[in-house]
Amino acid sequence: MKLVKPYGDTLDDGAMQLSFTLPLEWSEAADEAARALVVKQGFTDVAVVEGRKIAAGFSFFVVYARTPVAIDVSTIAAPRAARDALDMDAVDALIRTRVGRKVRIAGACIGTDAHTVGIDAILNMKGYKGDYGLERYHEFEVFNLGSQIAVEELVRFVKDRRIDALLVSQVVTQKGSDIANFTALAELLEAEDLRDGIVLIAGGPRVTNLLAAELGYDAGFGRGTLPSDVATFIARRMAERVLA
Amino acid sequence: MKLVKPYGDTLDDGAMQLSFTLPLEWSEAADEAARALVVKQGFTDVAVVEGRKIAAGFSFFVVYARTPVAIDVSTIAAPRAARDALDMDAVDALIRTRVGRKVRIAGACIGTDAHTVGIDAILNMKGYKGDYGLERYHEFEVFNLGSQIAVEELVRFVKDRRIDALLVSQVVTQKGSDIANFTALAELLEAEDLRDGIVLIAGGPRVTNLLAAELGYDAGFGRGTLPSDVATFIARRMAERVLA
Amino acid sequence: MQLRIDLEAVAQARRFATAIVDPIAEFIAGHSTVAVERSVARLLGIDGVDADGIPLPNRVVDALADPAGGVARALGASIAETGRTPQQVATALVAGTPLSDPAHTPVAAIAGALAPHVTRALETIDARRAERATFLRELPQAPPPLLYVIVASGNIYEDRTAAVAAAQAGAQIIAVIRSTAQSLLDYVPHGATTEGFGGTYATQENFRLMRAALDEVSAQLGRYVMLTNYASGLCMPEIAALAALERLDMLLNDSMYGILFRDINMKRTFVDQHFSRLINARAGIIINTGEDNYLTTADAVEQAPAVLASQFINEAFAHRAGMPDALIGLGDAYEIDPDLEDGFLLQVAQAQLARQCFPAAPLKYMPPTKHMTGDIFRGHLIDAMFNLTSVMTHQTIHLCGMLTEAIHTPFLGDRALALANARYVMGTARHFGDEIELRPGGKIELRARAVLSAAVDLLAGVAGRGLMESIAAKVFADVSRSPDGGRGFDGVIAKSAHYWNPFEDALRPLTAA
Amino acid sequence: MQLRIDLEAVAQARRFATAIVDPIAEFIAGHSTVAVERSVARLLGIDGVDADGIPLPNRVVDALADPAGGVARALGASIAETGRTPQQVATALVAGTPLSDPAHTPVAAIAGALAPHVTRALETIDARRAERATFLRELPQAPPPLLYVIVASGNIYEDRTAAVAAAQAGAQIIAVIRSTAQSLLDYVPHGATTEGFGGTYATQENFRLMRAALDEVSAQLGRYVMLTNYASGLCMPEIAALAALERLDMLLNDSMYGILFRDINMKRTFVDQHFSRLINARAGIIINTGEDNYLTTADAVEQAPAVLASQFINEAFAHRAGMPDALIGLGDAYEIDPDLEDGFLLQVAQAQLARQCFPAAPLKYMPPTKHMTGDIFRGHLIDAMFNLTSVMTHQTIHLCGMLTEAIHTPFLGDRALALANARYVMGTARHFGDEIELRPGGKIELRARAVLSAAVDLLAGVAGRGLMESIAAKVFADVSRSPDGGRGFDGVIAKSAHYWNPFEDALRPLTAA
Ligand code: B12
Ligand code: B12
Ligand SMILES: Cc1ncc(COP(=O)(O)O)c(C=O)c1O
Ligand SMILES: Cc1ncc(COP(=O)(O)O)c(C=O)c1O
Repeated sequence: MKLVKPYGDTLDDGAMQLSFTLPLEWSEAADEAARALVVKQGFTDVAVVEGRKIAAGFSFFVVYARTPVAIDVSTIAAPRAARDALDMDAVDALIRTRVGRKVRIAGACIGTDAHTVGIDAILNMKGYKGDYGLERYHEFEVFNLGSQIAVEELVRFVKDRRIDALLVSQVVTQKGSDIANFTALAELLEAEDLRDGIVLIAGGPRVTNLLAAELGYDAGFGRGTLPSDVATFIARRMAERVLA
Repeated sequence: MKLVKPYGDTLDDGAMQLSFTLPLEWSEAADEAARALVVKQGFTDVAVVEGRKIAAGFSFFVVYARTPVAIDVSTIAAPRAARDALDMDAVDALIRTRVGRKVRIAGACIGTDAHTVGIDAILNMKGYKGDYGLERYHEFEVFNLGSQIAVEELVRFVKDRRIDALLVSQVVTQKGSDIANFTALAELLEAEDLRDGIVLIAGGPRVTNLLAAELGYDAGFGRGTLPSDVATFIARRMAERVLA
Repeated sequence: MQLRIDLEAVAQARRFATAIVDPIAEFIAGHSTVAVERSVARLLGIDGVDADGIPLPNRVVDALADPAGGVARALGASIAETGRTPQQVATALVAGTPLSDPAHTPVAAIAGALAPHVTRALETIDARRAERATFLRELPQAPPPLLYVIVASGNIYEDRTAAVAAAQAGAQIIAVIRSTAQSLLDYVPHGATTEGFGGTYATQENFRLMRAALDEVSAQLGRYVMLTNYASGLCMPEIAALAALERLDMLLNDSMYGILFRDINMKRTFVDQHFSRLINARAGIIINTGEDNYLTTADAVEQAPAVLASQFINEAFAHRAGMPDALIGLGDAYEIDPDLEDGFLLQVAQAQLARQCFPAAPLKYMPPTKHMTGDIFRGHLIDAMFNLTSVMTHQTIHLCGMLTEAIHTPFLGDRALALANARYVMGTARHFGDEIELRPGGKIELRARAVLSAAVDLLAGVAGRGLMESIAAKVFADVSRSPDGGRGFDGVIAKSAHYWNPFEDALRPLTAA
Repeated sequence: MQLRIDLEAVAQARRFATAIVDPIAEFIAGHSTVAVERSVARLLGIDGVDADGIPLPNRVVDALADPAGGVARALGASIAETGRTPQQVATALVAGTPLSDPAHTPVAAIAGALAPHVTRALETIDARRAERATFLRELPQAPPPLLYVIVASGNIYEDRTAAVAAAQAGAQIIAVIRSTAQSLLDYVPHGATTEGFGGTYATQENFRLMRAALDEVSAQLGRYVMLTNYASGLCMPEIAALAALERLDMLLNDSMYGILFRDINMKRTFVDQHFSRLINARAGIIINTGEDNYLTTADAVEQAPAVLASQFINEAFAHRAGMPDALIGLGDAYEIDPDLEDGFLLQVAQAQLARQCFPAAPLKYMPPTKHMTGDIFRGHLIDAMFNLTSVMTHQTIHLCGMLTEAIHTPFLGDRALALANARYVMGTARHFGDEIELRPGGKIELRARAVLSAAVDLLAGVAGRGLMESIAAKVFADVSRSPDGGRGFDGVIAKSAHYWNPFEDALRPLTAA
């Protein structure tokens, strides 16, 4: 067991910063309401260091407080999908020797999401932050379907083109739309009996590998992902499949 | 009953921002630990929007989340000490007509605190933000004792000089030193039987009127106090005393 | 602060832009679109929806036997024949009475029947414009950069709360961001709306609700708060018409954005943008062009010449629609990688270059978005450097960056922080730009010159090849669009010889700049 | 960027400062203090505390029969007589053996007995200086502004964690803030300490622990991380001696701060500051003067001439102690009200003026503190404008402002954000200052000229009236101090004819600049 608490300037002091708006006209009573709220949330040493009117009927607060809550980090497992990335040649070599044919990859922004920059960064030749995209790999055949792709259309594509690895992106997260779309895709693949045949990967700024696992994906890639992270994951997973 | 929750972009959405450091090397697991911590604090929709290494063994996080906690603001009473401030002439007139003699005021930074700017802003002729200080009032006789005044010394001064209103400042709050000093002063005044004879006022950036009341003070003045707020309070309180 | 740039290069860029626009103007003159016709219907007073929720302007235009003649003729004929108002004609149509065939009505009778409705439309627009002028005189705005924030809750009533709060916190312009889906709808939704996705539908009623709320808060604050929305997408001119009727003050409106970033057919877009701008010119509505979009999808350092070139093209198109410089809010954005050493210098160069190339234009400056991350503290700083650049280079329309840009559509508190950021930086450094000179031959000046010269080259190339051909050849934003591809192409109408549009006549004609 | 200022006025200011310092230098030459004598004892190797925790240097100096002759003579005599080391002499003293009476020992014997200890002290100091030079060559610092942050937990071990983390986050200088109480103690506490109030005691062992930790992280990072503390208060020269022995790289050290802001006697301070600077000069320690203090208690716009005048006085005093410009870190701070329109312009003017008046000095620039509030978001922005001013005007020693300045001594995370702020702003605007010129006759230039001319007037007045008399007359910081009042006056020693201090001789002499 390894208990961890937030660190201000001393181990386990539990110091945290909060900010929020209350729909109240500013007054000392509003400051006090802000304090009471944070106390009620279980914090101690609550200091409302800023409280001010930002509009008629709205006040903004900055609070520092200490939390008694600790987390046992020994129970937290969040294996990264991106591990020990291989370089492009090594990925290609792995596929050549262990898979023995080109890997067919499809990528898309699903639902109404039109944010293609992220998935393009992974797929396009040019890549991201000096790391080449999957299109540049010799052993990948990449289909970038672009944005606002309905899951039905995508599943049809997977079937028709015998896709090995399916990469989907969700950037808009408002009202849980990302979760809804990811789930719809996973369910439809399952229903069409395609799920086991493919490497299914989710990506986007709010995606974590853990979340992806919960949604039934093989991996999830979040903020700052490099194409080679994804390429490595696909190559290794494909190699395992061939073995199995 | 009037329940109030933090407001992001919709009434009662409970949206709050948090930031904190964990004594953990950054990894996806550290992000997950941050998330778990905030979940354990009772928040929902926890999004770790930033997590990064800031030093070996330390990671910094920014989190947005929603709180289910609401505060019943109808139960929050925090009357301000500063209310309907009178101008200098009105204060002087009130004292002349209702008290009939000059009010004797002493002010000091107590304990080891050497932050005199705040109390000077209230007392010095020049004042604060264009509002004249108490020394400028005709009906106040002001003794500014300066900084790092021991409570014993101050109590002696109150007794010797027959002080009517005692104004004390605490700016340093580290390790609760402000509370300790305020309390020590109130207790000593009580012990010396001087408490009831004076208007006792606390001030400083972390002071609230509510806190002052809890500590047994007549009033507390915090951030942004103007001298006229304090002058008005003293004049009214002195006038009431004379009546009683 | 002044860049020493080659004024001849600027003049050349302008000449190339004119040369680019000339052949398109010819095309525009010969065409209309379903959206243009619906705009005419709306201006003539047709409003409301049928039982299926289809707007009556759509019903009327869809019912035209001869679209090539224009909706005005058909309506004029119906009015002349029945004595109905245009709205009654539309209602009757829905009830089963077809439009009259204009071929059977003398041209003069058609014109005569329509004249009072045309006059009323123009009078309303002019009255709105006069109202605005009165407001601006009596409730003068704080000087530019004008602080502009967005509201985007999806619910017009929540948006109203947010907009009023923002105005009280210092906002001078409120933009109601549209629901994602709207730009590709070939009709304008109706009524007050409370559901939307990442934004709120643009409807005439929503415009009215918001304008009323802002008029109230303007009076309260003693300064006029402007309202803006999007005349973009498949309903470009219709939205312009509604905005003119409801006294919006600005509109997002670009001559190529829809083509490049929404895959809307280019012919459709060119015709639509022209008619929308004719209306904007009359209504005194400032357009905001969308050059910032070049920078969010590609590298901002590389795209700088494309931004400038697009500004010249937008200007040329706007001039064709009779817009004076004072209504042409050309776009730019602060999107250079914050980690690039001396990136701020490049931003200053670009912003000042735009300022000098378009001295009379109310430049629109967009905040950092692409490089914003979940680190709100850093984001707030990037916004501060943007605010500084804006005040230094005298930008006019200043979109306040949000520290939560990478996280969610703005919270009420985020907007307050963003406005406080702008107010602080622009106050403490109010006249800084006027107190400095740029080092002759220094990094900033050389950058500006390089961008200008690359933009001239780009424009020269486009002028030579033709704008439609250049777009097909991926010259802009690295996307290729074909002249007859994309959304809304089937709504393009080749005008017949007796095509008639009374507003086209009444508004400024399409003459070479 | 260059201000056109009157170079003759600058020269005049410097002449007045010399004239101000001249009579004080005479006074200094004739006096020592208990702190100076304890420093001599420490340099000669006396360390440790007695059973009551009183430092041995204090025991020895307090035991002097003839303080006016200096501690060196007494020690030399004791060594010559007993063959003991200085430390053994001190230990023996505590055990009951009094110091020898130097009157009984020939001067040459005294000098001879002490010589090896003096030499060893100087060799140690020189070795530390050489070590620093090697480090700086092998682990070069990132270019200035050098990012400086404070640690202040009260516990040297927590401070060490914080310092290492800060270095990894980009800090180039670490300051261990002293416990509040320390500056008024007339001794230097001993050993590693874990309790302190708003800061951590300055002790030789704490210096050593921190230096070792920073040497380790310097090697890890490939860049030398500097360490600083306070040679201020009643133990000014002693701290300088310890810092020289433990390779601190900088010291807060001002010729008037203690007088004005800590009510320390002025004669004591003048003598102490001189000896501390003799040591600093030899040790290659950069001093940081405290002009920022004028700005935290009074209005920063009004106090600007006082800051500049004090910089000239500090410079003159430092020159008297043989310090080269490269070691004179003159102070200033970014304390103008953030709500003042064009306040940023005034800050730029002041910072650039200092840069031009003291071109070779490693200027120390302090962050906004007074106007910081609990609004951390706004505070972060004010810090950003400060960071920008610093990089534009080529400040050298840059104290990073904390967004939580108004709230608590810095958290580990606050420091990381502050460093990230500085790195971002100074990167994106790295060469901005070099790429602009200030408008001739503009607001910035006029402000700088006005400040310079007011500073010259102020200095002229002080030169005419005398420094001690001026301080008594409230010329500085609006406080009045009398020449024989204040703390530590009883520790001032008028030297007798046979006063001897081998370090005074070995270090640079007090000659007119
Ligand atoms: C650029 C941008 C746009 C561009 C998109 C252009 C394009 N072709 O993609 C335009 C201007 C069109 C746009 C429009 C809109 N946008 Co937008 N946009 C952004 C912005 C500024 C940057 C996104 C980006 O490109 N990031 C850079 C890339 C490289 O990062 P990334 O996507 O995270 O990708 C990385 C990883 O996540 C990962 N990854 C991502 N996907 C995948 C997939 C796989 C398989 C893998 C392995 C990895 C992976 O790898 C990438 C590289 O490391 C963000 C704000 C921000 N700073 O994040 C808002 C933002 C995403 N947009 C937003 C909104 C609301 C909209 C609109 C709905 C607004 C409106 N009403 O008009 C529209 C609608 C678009 C739609 N239908 O989806 C909101 C979303 C709010 C939310 N949390 O839900 C944001 C956060 C802005 C805001 N604060 O309001 N937008
Ligand atoms: C100026 C300053 C100093 C100056 C003080 C000069 C002086 N003569 O006062 C100097 C440089 C000497 C100084 C030293 C130190 N300081 Co200091 N200082 C500040 C600073 C920057 C501003 C305080 C200030 O003047 N505010 C302006 C005044 C007008 O505001 P105010 O005090 O809140 O007063 C208003 C109200 O509160 C109210 N009020 C206040 N008192 C009273 C009393 C009455 C009766 C009434 C009615 C009203 C009232 O009215 C005033 C007007 O509206 C703050 C940071 C900050 N921005 O707040 C740190 C700060 C207060 N200092 C701090 C520290 C730690 C120190 C030191 C201990 C550091 C060190 N180790 O050396 C020393 C020790 C001083 C000591 N013994 O107390 C910390 C305190 C941390 C904490 N929460 O405990 C702060 C917050 C900085 C930090 N983040 O580390 N400091
Ligand atoms: C000119 C223009 N129109 C419209 C939009 C908004 O996009 P949409 O097409 O979804 O309405 C933008 C986006 O920034 C724009 O610049
Ligand atoms: C020169 C100098 N010495 C010392 C200090 C610190 O104060 P103290 O006297 O409490 O050590 C400062 C404060 O800023 C200073 O500028």
